[in-house]
Amino acid sequence: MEAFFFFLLAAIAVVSAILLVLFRNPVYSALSLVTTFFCLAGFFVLLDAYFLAAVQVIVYAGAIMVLFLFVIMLLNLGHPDAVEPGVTRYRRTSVILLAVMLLAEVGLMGARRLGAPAPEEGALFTENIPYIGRLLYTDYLFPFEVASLILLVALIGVVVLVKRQPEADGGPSAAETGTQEPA
Amino acid sequence: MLTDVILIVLFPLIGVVINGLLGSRLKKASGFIGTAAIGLSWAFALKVLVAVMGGATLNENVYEWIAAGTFRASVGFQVDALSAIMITMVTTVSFFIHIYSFGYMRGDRGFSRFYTYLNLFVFSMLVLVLANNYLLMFVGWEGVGLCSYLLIGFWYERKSASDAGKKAFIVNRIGDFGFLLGIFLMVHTLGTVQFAEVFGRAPGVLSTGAATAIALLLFVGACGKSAQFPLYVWLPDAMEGPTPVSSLIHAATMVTAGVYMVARSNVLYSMAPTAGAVVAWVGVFTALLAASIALVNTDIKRVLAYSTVSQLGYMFIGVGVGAYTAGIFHLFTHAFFKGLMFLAAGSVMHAMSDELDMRKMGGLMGKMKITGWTFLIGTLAIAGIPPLSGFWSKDEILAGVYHSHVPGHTVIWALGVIGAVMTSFYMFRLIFMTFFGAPRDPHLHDHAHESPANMTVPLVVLAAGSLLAGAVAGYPIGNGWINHFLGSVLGHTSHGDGLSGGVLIAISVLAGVAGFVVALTMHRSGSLGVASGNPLYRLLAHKWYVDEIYRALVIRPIHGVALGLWHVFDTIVLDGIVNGLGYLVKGISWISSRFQTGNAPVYALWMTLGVVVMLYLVTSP
Amino acid sequence: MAYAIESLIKIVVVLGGIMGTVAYLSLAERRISAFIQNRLGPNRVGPFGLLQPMADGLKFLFKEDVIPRHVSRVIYIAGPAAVFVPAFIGFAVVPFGDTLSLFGRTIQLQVADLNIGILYILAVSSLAVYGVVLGGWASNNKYALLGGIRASAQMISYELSLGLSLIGVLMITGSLRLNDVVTAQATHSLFGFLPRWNVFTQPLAFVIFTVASFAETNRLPFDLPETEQELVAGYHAEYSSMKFTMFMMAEYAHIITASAVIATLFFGGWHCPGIAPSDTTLAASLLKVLAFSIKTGFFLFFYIWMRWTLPRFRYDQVMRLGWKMLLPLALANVFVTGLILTLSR
Amino acid sequence: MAVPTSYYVILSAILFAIGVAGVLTRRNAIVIFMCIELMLNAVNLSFVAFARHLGHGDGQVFVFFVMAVAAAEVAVGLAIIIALFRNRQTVDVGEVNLLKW
Repeated sequence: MEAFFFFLLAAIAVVSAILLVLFRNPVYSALSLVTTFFCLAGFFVLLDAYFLAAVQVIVYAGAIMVLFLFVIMLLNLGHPDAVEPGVTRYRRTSVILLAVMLLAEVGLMGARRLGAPAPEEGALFTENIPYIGRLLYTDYLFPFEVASLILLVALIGVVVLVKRQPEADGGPSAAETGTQEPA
Repeated sequence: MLTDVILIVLFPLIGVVINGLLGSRLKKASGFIGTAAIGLSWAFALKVLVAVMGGATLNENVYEWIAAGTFRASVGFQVDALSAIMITMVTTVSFFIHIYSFGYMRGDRGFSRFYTYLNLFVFSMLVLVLANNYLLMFVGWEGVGLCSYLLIGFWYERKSASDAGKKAFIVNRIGDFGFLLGIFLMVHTLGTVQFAEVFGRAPGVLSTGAATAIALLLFVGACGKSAQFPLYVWLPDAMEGPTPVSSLIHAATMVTAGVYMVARSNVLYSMAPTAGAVVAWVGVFTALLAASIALVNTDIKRVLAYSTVSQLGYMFIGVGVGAYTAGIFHLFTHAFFKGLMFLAAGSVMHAMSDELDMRKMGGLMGKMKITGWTFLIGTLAIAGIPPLSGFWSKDEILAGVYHSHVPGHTVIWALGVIGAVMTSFYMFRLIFMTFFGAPRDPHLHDHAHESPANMTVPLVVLAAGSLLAGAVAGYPIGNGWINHFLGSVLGHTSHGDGLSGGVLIAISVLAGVAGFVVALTMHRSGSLGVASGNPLYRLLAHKWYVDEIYRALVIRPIHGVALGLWHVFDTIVLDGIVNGLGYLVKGISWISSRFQTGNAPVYALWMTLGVVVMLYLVTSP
Repeated sequence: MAYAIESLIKIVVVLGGIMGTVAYLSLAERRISAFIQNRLGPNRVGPFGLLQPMADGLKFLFKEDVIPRHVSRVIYIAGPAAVFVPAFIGFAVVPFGDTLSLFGRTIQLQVADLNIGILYILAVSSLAVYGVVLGGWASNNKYALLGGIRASAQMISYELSLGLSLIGVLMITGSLRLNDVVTAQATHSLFGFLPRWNVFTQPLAFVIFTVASFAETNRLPFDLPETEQELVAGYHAEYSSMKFTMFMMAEYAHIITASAVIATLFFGGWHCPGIAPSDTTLAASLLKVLAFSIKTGFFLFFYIWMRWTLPRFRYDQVMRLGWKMLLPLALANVFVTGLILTLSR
Repeated sequence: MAVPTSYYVILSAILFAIGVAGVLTRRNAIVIFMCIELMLNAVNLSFVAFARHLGHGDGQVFVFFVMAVAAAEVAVGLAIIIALFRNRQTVDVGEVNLLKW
């Protein structure tokens, strides 16, 4: 059963990942990537990581990819005739070579001595979510806090980066950008 | 006890922080803060002294400072009779000098800066005497050196003052270098800098040669700090600083650090008789040299400065011949009477519109009764007239020398007595020229007046100390309270054969009286302070040409070598290397800039290539 | 095998129920709108117009399915499906009743009792935006594109508040399983007489969640992606026939799921005051289902009611409400809840 | 039948390599960015696979952190792309060579 779903999902994931690279239109690329993410969520379910599966869908499919689509549409990059020029042949060849070598190396290294997984018992499998929660708030409390800080910094950084400078005369610009505080 | 000790050290530091950070806002209040800090410190020092008199001691580490391998250096404090005497002396004298400075420095632009430095100095000095290891002691040692430099050059707008500061600093560095080498040698041979461990291990581990080497290197440091030949030249120049500074640092406390250090290291010096002899001989030579210069000098503060150098020589004689108690006793009494005399000299200067030349003074006794009388008490004390304090301590040193086993100890004793005559003479000369006789400069004399109370009260207090401290602590000679008190740390001085105690006392008293008589005679004949064409006089007036000799032997050659290095080594070799490296880097970067296309995908390609290569290296067995 | 059949039956029942509700919700909306506007509404097809939904459906089915030439065909066709599916599958984890004892079997009245039920609802609701965004983009029409962009920004903004408001409920329950949420609400009482529904313990979370779910369903006053007056019809401007119907049905299905979730999370789900949670007789079980249906029905009415009560926000007001009001309030709610839980421990 | 962990690792490697190839060949900054996300997810997959292999939760916690950081990274990255687009009217990384100076 697991093997069946594994190969099914793996096939979809790899094909959609390849399509992500091949599509000329970024909207199609984004959709391929969403498909890959769903497959990964499926893998997480197969691997008993239900919590991560849900978070994968919420964060990646529900937020990050929507953000990508938002930006693509905002900049109108998905227009059918906004296709990008291809790359030179020698560049493509070298990249493919590199990718294959990387794949071989990583795959070999990872697959070397890994047989069947450990028997599925213990807190990780029986009560996955409370277990992860406890880990986060005990052993990983500090990284957890740091992660929240990173998110805060990113939030502020994005606002600073994207916010247009108000016009010099300061007249209608504030209202235009919607940054005016409520009176 | 430990808390008390920490508080003693901490109060001046708090004063430094407050005055240093807020000084410009506090203005006059910084004086109160600085004085209050020292006052509190003084109170706790007295408390500790009482405790130590009750037999308490302390040797405790507060904080581990350096831990490297087996070597440990800590911030720790040691309190015994010796350090108790020292902190009492330091805090007492500095407390009264803080009060005195209140009047003396009034209106100075750097008022709060002055108190900051002064507090920093007291802090460093207390660290120096309370440290329980050589390294922390060195911290205090450098701290007082720094404060000395800052305070000598306090009026840095004056070139002479800043030059004198630099001179003091550089000369002290030579001594400090020796001190440091001594510490290094100690670490190398004994592996520790803790007093207790050093003195515990030294007799079993150190050979006489090693002990001598360490002791001599430490003495080099002592020479610098305590202004002994040949490193004494900075002290007379240090009189460029404000008079309270001269009194506190360059008479009473800092310059005695060397004596304290030698006394503290008495175990090492006892193991190295040669080093002890060197100390004693350097001491007596310095004592005579400085006294001889003082004979003819006409600057009131410089006479006192040479006198200080000379008296420090006496202390080194004491510690050199093994009479450690006597040396420290003299240090103790000297702090009172020399501090007093400097303050009185400051009072005189104050009255005479900062005039220092004694040839323009005279007849001030009528105008400045308190200053005059207290100065006279100081003079009697230093001249060794019984029962004033100087008599007891100096006599103990001379007795100690006479009874010691140092090679040529009788010669040292004789020279010491001659020095005592000279001391008495130049001090009475100073008194006569300043306070008695007819006013030589009527204009200045008319404006002279007694100083305010906050300057005269410290004078009176210190005069009382000069009057009584010796008799209280030193009677009977060789068997007084101080001998017992310090005996626990420094050992008891042995007495041998030869002239009996009474005869020795009589000789040293006679020496003092002789100097007085000569001075009085010359005063009567009016020949005091008059230059003579006598070659000996000229030699003395030029301070034995020591500064000139140093200039010719040390400064000129160094200057020449430096010039040569600049023109040859620096411009050709060093600049060549530096410029060559520059061209090399420039060339390499020109080559590597070819890879810098600015195209991010290309960078990514290279990066990936690197990752692939590294992974290959990792994965291939 | 029996489990599979049971699940299949439940799926068919639930799907059928939702489809039926969708059909009659469209009629209800028209009738209630008419009532609020003091007019009659459709009442000619069948008694009280009850056959009107059939007539509408038939009409849409037989209309010509126009696919404009300038669209991206694949995504244009996939759009309605992408919006249709999440609207329906969200209901899968909602317990619409307690257990039902039938033919000697105890049947859980819930399609899937996931242990991450709340997360599942959040995940599914976050996917609903894809259909809107893709449909808007694929139409290759400025108004449609603007509708899509607006939808994506609005969804992301309100999803945060939606999720954060649930944290308080989660903290009280201590479980992500919706059945546990309902059981926790059913088994205790407040002050002896109030059922311990989360609406009483988490009133702020309820308000935030309701407002955010209005935004998530693109209903007035948050129907910015399809504003008739500004964007013609927004993301579905280029759609017609059955594809348009699918957008409409998805919207209603979305409302139904949202109402059911609100009822479950904040109003005790199938819990009916007066019926002991442990009572599993057939009558009690059916009563519980009825209680759930009434609660959900009230929120369906509430959705339609609000449509005619509140004016539409301006777009910057939508963003400001989401980021500057709801989000801080939701965070404050989490903080206060945590504080109270810690203090009362 | 349980799937051996090595299958997951190899799948992860394949996805990662595809991501690398995408980063290197594409010139649209947004697509490059998406490929980076793919690489991150490939790594996440092996994290989770190893977590199960070792029967320990650390791997899953790491994935959680990766997701948090990835969210922050995407926000900042897209903001940069928007800023870039405003200044140069392009998101083609081949035309952006300011790094040269």
